[in-house]
Amino acid sequence: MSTEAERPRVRMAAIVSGLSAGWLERAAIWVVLLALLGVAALFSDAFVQPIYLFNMVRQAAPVGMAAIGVTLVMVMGGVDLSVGAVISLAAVVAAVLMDGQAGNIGYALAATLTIGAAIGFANGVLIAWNRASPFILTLGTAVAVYGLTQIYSGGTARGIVAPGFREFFNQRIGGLVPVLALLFLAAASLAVLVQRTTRFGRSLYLVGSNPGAARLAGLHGARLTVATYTLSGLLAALGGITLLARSGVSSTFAGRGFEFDALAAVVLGGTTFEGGRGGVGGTVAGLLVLFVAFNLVNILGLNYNTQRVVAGVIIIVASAAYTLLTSRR
Amino acid sequence: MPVVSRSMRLTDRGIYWVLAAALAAAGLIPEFRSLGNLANVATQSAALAVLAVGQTFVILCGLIDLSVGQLTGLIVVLVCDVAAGRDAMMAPALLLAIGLGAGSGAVTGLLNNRLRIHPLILTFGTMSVLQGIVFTYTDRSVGRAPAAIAWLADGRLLGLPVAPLLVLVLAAGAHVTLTRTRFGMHVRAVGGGRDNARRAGIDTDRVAATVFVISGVSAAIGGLLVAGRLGVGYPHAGAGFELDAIVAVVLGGTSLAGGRGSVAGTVAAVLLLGLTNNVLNLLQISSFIQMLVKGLIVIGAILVNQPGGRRAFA
Amino acid sequence: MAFLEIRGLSKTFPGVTALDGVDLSAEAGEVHALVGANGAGKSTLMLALAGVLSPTAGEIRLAGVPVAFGTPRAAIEAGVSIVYQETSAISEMTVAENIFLGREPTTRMGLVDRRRLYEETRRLLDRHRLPLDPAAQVGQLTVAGQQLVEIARALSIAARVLILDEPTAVLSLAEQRNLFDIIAGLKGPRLLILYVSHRLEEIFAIADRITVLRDGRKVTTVATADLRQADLVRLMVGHEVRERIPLPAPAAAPPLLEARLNGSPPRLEVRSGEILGFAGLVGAGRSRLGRSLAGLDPIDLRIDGRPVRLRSPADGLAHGIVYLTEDRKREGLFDNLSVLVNATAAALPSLSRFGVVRLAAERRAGAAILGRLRLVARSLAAPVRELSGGNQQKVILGRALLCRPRILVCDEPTRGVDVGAKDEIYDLLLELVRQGVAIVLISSELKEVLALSHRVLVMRDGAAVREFTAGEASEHDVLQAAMGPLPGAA
Amino acid sequence: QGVETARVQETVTTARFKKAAPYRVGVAAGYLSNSWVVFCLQHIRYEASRHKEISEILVTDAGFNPGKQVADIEDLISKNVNLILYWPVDEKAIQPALEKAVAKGIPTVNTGGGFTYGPGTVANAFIDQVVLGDMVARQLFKDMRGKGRIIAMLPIAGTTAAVDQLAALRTAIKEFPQIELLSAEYGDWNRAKAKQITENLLQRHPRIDGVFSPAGQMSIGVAEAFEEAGRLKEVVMSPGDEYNGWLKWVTKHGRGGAVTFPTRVGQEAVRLGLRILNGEPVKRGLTVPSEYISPASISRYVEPKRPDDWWASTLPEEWKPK
Ligand SMILES: Nc1ncnc2c1ncn2[C@@H]1O[C@H](COP(=O)(O)OP(=O)(O)OP(=O)(O)O)[C@@H](O)[C@H]1O
Ligand SMILES: Nc1ncnc2c1ncn2[C@@H]1O[C@H](COP(=O)(O)OP(=O)(O)OP(=O)(O)O)[C@@H](O)[C@H]1O
Ligand SMILES: [Mg+2]
Ligand SMILES: [Mg+2]
Repeated sequence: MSTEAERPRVRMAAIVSGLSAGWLERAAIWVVLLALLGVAALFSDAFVQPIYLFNMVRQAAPVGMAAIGVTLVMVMGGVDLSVGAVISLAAVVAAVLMDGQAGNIGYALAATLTIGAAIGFANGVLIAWNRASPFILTLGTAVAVYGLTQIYSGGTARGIVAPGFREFFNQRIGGLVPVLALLFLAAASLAVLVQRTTRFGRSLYLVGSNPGAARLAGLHGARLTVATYTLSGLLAALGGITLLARSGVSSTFAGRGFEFDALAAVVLGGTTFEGGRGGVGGTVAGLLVLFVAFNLVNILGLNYNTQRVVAGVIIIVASAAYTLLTSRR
Repeated sequence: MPVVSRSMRLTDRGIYWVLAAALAAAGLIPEFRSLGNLANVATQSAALAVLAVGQTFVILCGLIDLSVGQLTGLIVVLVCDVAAGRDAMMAPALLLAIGLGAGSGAVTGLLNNRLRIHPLILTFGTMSVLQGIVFTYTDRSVGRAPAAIAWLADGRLLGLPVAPLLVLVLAAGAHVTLTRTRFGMHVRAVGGGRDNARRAGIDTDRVAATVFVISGVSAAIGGLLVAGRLGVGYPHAGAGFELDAIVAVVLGGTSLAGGRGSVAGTVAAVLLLGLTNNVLNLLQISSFIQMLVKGLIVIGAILVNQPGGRRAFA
Repeated sequence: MAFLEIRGLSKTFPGVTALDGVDLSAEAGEVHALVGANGAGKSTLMLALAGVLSPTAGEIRLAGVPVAFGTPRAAIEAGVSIVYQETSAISEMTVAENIFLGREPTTRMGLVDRRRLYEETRRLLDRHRLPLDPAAQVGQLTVAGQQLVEIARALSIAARVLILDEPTAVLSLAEQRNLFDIIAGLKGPRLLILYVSHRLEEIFAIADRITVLRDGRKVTTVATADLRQADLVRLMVGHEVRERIPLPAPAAAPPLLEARLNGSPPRLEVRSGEILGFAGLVGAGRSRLGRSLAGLDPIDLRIDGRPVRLRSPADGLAHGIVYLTEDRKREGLFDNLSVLVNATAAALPSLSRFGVVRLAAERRAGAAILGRLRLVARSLAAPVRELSGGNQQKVILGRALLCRPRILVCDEPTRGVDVGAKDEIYDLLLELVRQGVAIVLISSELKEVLALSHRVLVMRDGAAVREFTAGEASEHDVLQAAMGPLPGAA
Repeated sequence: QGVETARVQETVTTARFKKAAPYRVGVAAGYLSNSWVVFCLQHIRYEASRHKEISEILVTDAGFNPGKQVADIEDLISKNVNLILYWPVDEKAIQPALEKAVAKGIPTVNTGGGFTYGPGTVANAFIDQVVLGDMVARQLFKDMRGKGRIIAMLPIAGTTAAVDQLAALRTAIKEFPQIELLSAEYGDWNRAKAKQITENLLQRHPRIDGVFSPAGQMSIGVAEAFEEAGRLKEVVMSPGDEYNGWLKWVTKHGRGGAVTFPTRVGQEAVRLGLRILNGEPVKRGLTVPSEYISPASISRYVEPKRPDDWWASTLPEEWKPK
C-alpha cells in the first residue's frame, strides 16, 4: 500500500505526449478531410488521381505557406491578418527585383523574405510592446502594406519574372509531384516538427494557453511574440514567392482575401483564437478541406453563385462535424 | 479593510482623444469647415455606424458576425427590386428588410447555439452562402429605391441630415439597452465568460441568439441607408462592410474577447474613419498614399486605444 | 424521507468515472459536510446538484420532489445556490452587478435600477460584514476578494440549499471566522448547508454530519460527534497521517536572500535550509511581497549578499528563485494543455538540448514528481482542466519543484489539497529544506505557518509589523499582530 | 450592332456647363488598382498637361466600393471641381451622386469600357464592349473553322464588361450552330483565379476546342493551365487585348492575336470634357474603336523588356507609368 502511494495514479499507456488534448482532437479534421474526399470521389474520379491531388496541393501552397505562420501566431494567442497584403507585396517585390534576369533570383528572393520578416517584426514589436488587439492591428498593417505596394508598383503589376524561376518550381518530380507542392509539404512538416519538439514550439502553446502563467514559468512572452510574428511575415513572403511561381501574378492585390482563406484553414484545423490549441498538422488538413470544397463545386460545374453557397455550407458542416468529433460533453 | 485592486484599469477613452485630435487637425482645412461638408461626412458614415452599433452587441457578447456585409447587400438588392422606386411599396420593403435581417440573424444565432463552432467560421460560412444567394438573385444592379428611402439616407429634416439623426437615435437606444437593461447586462456577462454567465442563471443561448438578431436588424437598417444612397440594388453593395464594422467596434474600445466596450466609442470610431476618408480626399492625397495613411491611422488609433492584451480576441 | 435525497447518482466523463452510484441524504437545518481526497468526486456531486452538470444516472429529490436541473438557472429558481470551488464571477463587471447577475432589480420602466442594485448590495455586504466595495471591478480583486463575491452572491439567493465548495481555501483567518459566523447565523430549520472542505478543524467546528467520498463512491455518513479526526482521515485517504519529524535547524550561514521591507523588521532574511513563514489578513500584502521576490515587481533584493535586480520571473528563475502562485486559475494553469506539459513548463531549459525538448527525459521527470505528489489523473496527456482542484494544485507544485529551486516562494501551497497530499507536500518542503533550499511560505492557514516555519513574519496593511521565532509564536499572538490594535475590545 | 446606337448618337447641348478657364478636373475612379486603369489615368494626365486651361487634376479612388465612390463624388463637389471624369464601380449606384454634380453645373464624363445613359452622365468616352466581344467571338469562331466546344472566361460577375461580353458571345454563337458553349466562368480579371478555374474545367471536360477570353490578363492563366495539362495543342485561344503579358504569349506561340481595348480612351475623355466646358454641343457617346491585331503583326505592339502587367499604348515615354 505504501509503495502504491509512491507511484502516480495515472495510466502510463497514455498516447504520445499530447500537447493539446487527445489524439481524437488532432485526427478529427483528417477524418473530415477523408470523408469529404470520399464524397468528392463519388462525383468525379479526379479526386482519386494523384496528379490532380498534387495539383491541388500546389494550388493551396501560397495560402498554405502563410497559413503555417498564422497557425503559429494563433497557437500563441495572436492572429495575423496582414498575410494577404504581405503575399501581394512579396510577389511584386520579387518580380521587380528579378527584372527578368536569372542571375537576380537569389538576391530577389532573399530581399523579399527579409521584407516579409521585417513587416512581421513590426507587427510583433507593436503587439508585444503595446498589447494592442492583434486582430485590428494586423488589419491596419494590411491596409498600410497594400498602400505601400500600390505606391511601389504604381497600380500596375511591375516586374518581370526571371526565366527558369517558374519553370523550376512548377516542374513535376517523377512527372507527378510539383516542386511547389513538395516545398509546401516540407515547410509544413518542418513546422510540425518545430511545434512538437522544440522549446520554441512548446513556448507557443504555453504562452497561448495562459500568458500570465507562462511569464511566471520564466518565458519571455514579448520576445516570443516578436519572433513568431516575424516568422509569420517570413512565411507569408514565402507564400508570395510561391504565388509568383505558381501563377506568375505580381499585382498589388494578388493575395487579397488570402488572409481569410488562411484563417479559415487554421480554424477548421482546430487552432482557436484563444490560443494554446491546435497546430500546423490540423491546418494542412483544414486547408485541403477548403480546397477540395472549392474544387469540388467547381468541377461539378456549379455556377459561381451556387459555388459560394455550397462552399459556405461545406465550411459550416465540416466545422460542425469536427466539433462533434472532438466535443466532450 | 476592503480588498484592494490589483492593477490600474487601462483607459478605454483613447478613441475620443484621437477623434478630437483628428477634428482639430481637419479644422485647418477651409473646405472641411463648411456645414455641407460636415453633413456629408456624417451622412456618408451613417450606414456603417448602424452596422457597427449592431456589431457592438455581438462583440460585447464575445461573438463576431462576418455575415452582415453580404446581408446588407442582399437587403439592398431586395428592397430596391421589390420597391422598384414606388413609394407605395415602402412599407412592404421596410417589412421585408427588417424581417429578413431579423430572420437571418435568428438562423445564425440558432446555428451558433446548436453547432457550437467558432462564430468567426460560422459566419464566414453564412457570409459565403448569403453572397451566393445575392448573386443568384442578380448579378447586376436592379430596381430603384423609393424616394422615401432615399430621403432617409440622404435627405434633410428641418435642415438637418436625416441619416445621422437616425444613427443618433439608434445609438442612444443601443446605449441605454446595453447599460441600463437586464438584457444589456447579460450581454456583457456572456461576453465576460459564457460558462460563468450560465452558472449565474443566464440563458446564454437566448442572449447569443438575440445579439445575432440585433446584428441582422442593424444590417437591415444599414441596408436601407445604403439602398437610399445608391438608389439601386447593387449586389456588391455590402462587400467589406463587416470588416469596417469590426474595425470600428474595436477601435471604439470594445474588446474582441467580449464583456467590455461601449456604443459611444463605436460611433466615435466610425466618425474617425469617415473623417479620414473625407480629409484625405479634400487634401488631394494620392489614393495609394491614402491607403497607407488609413492603415497607419488604424494602427495609431489601436495603439492609443489598445483594447487588447496581446491576444487575438482581446 | 430526507429533505435532500440523492440515489444512485453517477457521472462519467470520457475515460473517468467521477461519481459511481452515490447515495446521500441530508436534512434541512443541518450543516452537512462532504469530505474526501482530491478527485473523490465532491465537486462533481455539487455541480450536479447545482444544475451545471447533468448526471449520467441517478435521481435527486428535494423535499420529496424529484428534480432534474438541466441548467443552473433551474437550480437557482428552486432555491439551490452554490459557491463554486473555482471562482465564477465575471471579471469585467462590478461586485454588485455580479452578485445580482440574472436577478437584477428593475424600475417600473423595465430598466435596471442601479441605485437599488447598489443599495441592496451594500446592505447585503454590511449585513454579512464582507469587506467589499460594491462598485469595484471584480477583475481587480484578489482571489480572496473574488471568493467573497461568490459567497455574497450565494447568500443573496434566498436558498433552500446552500452549497459551499471549499469556500475557505483562499480566505485568511479573519474572513474564515466571519464566514463561520455567517453560517451559524444562517443555520435554520428550512436551510440545508452542504459544506466541502479539506480543513478538518473547520469540519469538526461547524458540521453536524459528515459524508465521506472515496473514488467516486460514498464510504459512509456519520454524525460529527461520533468521530475523531484521525478516523476521518483514515476514512478519506485510507491511511493515517504520519507524525512529522521536527524541523531541522537552518545552516548558520549568511542569508541566501535578503529584501527590504516596509515597517519593522525593515529587512527580510532567509537562510539556506530555513523556512520563513508569512502571516497576515487578506490584502495584508504578503502575496505582493512574494510576487516581487519572484521578479514581478521591483524590490531591493540581495542574493548571496550581492544586490540583484530582477526584471522578470525569468530573471528570478535564473537566480534559482521559484514562485508558486496562489492564483492557480489566472496565472498557474495552462488550462487546455496536458498534465505533463503543465508540470514541466518552467523546467524546459534543463529538459532540452539545443532548443529541442528531450521528450523521454521530460516524461520521466514529470512522472516522477507527480508520482511523489500522488497525483490522480486519467493520464499524463489529459488536459489539466479535467483534474480536480487539489490535483491541479499538485501539478503546479510539481512544476515549481522541477525547477530545482534554491529559494522557493510558495503562496498558499496547499490550497485545496486533501489531508493526505497536504502531508506529502509538507514532507516535500521539509526535504527541500534539508537539502538546503530556502523557503518563503505564505499561507492563510495559520496552523500550517506555525508548524512549518522557523520564523514567522506578520504583515499588516502592506507593511511588516512583527517577526516571531518558532517556539515563541502562539496563534493568538500572531493573529493579534495581524489584526493590529482594535478600537474598543480585542 | 453595339450598344443603343440612337442614344450614343444623340446630341447633348452643353451651354449650361460653359465656364471660363482655369478648370479643376476631378477624376472619380471606381478603382485604380488595375494596370489598364492606371494607363487610362496616365492618358488623362498627359492630355491635361497639353491644355493650359486645366489648372489641376484631382483624383479619388473608391477601391471597388460604390458607397465610397458616392462619397468621393460628394467630396469632389465640395472641392469645387469644374468637370468630373469617372469610371464607375457600378454605374447605377453612383447616378444620384452624379446627378447632384450635374445639378450644380458640373459636367460628368463616363470614361472607359461602358456607355451610360442617364441624367447624371453628360457624355461618355467609351469602348464598346459589345462590339469588342463580338469581334473576339467571331475571330475565335473563324480560327476554329466554325465548329467545336468552347469555354468563356469573363471578368467580375455583374460588371458591364462581363455582361456585355457574354451577351455579344451569345448573340454571335447563334449564327454558328456547330459551336457549343460549355461553360462561362468569372475569373475576376485575375490570372491566378483564371488558371485555377481552368484547371477544373479541364478535369470536367475531356475535350475543349476553344477559349473565349477577351481579357489578355486572364487568357495567360487559361493558356498556362492548358499547357500544364498538356492540352494546349488541342485548343484555339481567342484574341485577348493589348495586355503586354498576353502580347508576349502571342509572340511566343504565334497564335491568338488581340482585339484592342485602347487605354487612350482617357485622353478622349479629357478632350470631350473640354468641349463641354466650352459649351460646344457633343454626342452623348464618343466611341473609341477596338482594332484586331493579328499574331503576325503583334511584334509592333509587344514590349518584351516591359513587365507583363503593361499596356501597349501611344503615350510618350515620359508619361508612361513609373
Ligand atoms: N470536465 C471533466 N472532464 C473529465 N474529468 C473530470 C472533469 N471534471 C472532473 N473530472 C474528474 O472527476 C473526478 C472527480 O473530480 P472532482 O472535481 O469532483 O473532485 P473533488 O472531490 O472535488 O476533488 P478536489 O478536492 O481536488 O476538489 C476527478 O478524477 C476529475 O479528474
Ligand atoms: N497598504 C496598502 N495600500 C494599498 N494597497 C495595498 C496595500 N497593501 C496591499 N495592497 C494591495 O492589496 C492587494 C492585496 O495584497 P496581497 O494579495 O499581497 O495580500 P495577501 O496578504 O496575500 O492577501 P490575499 O490573502 O488576498 O492574497 C495587493 O494587490 C496590493 O496592491
Ligand atoms: Mg473539488
Ligand atoms: Mg495572498
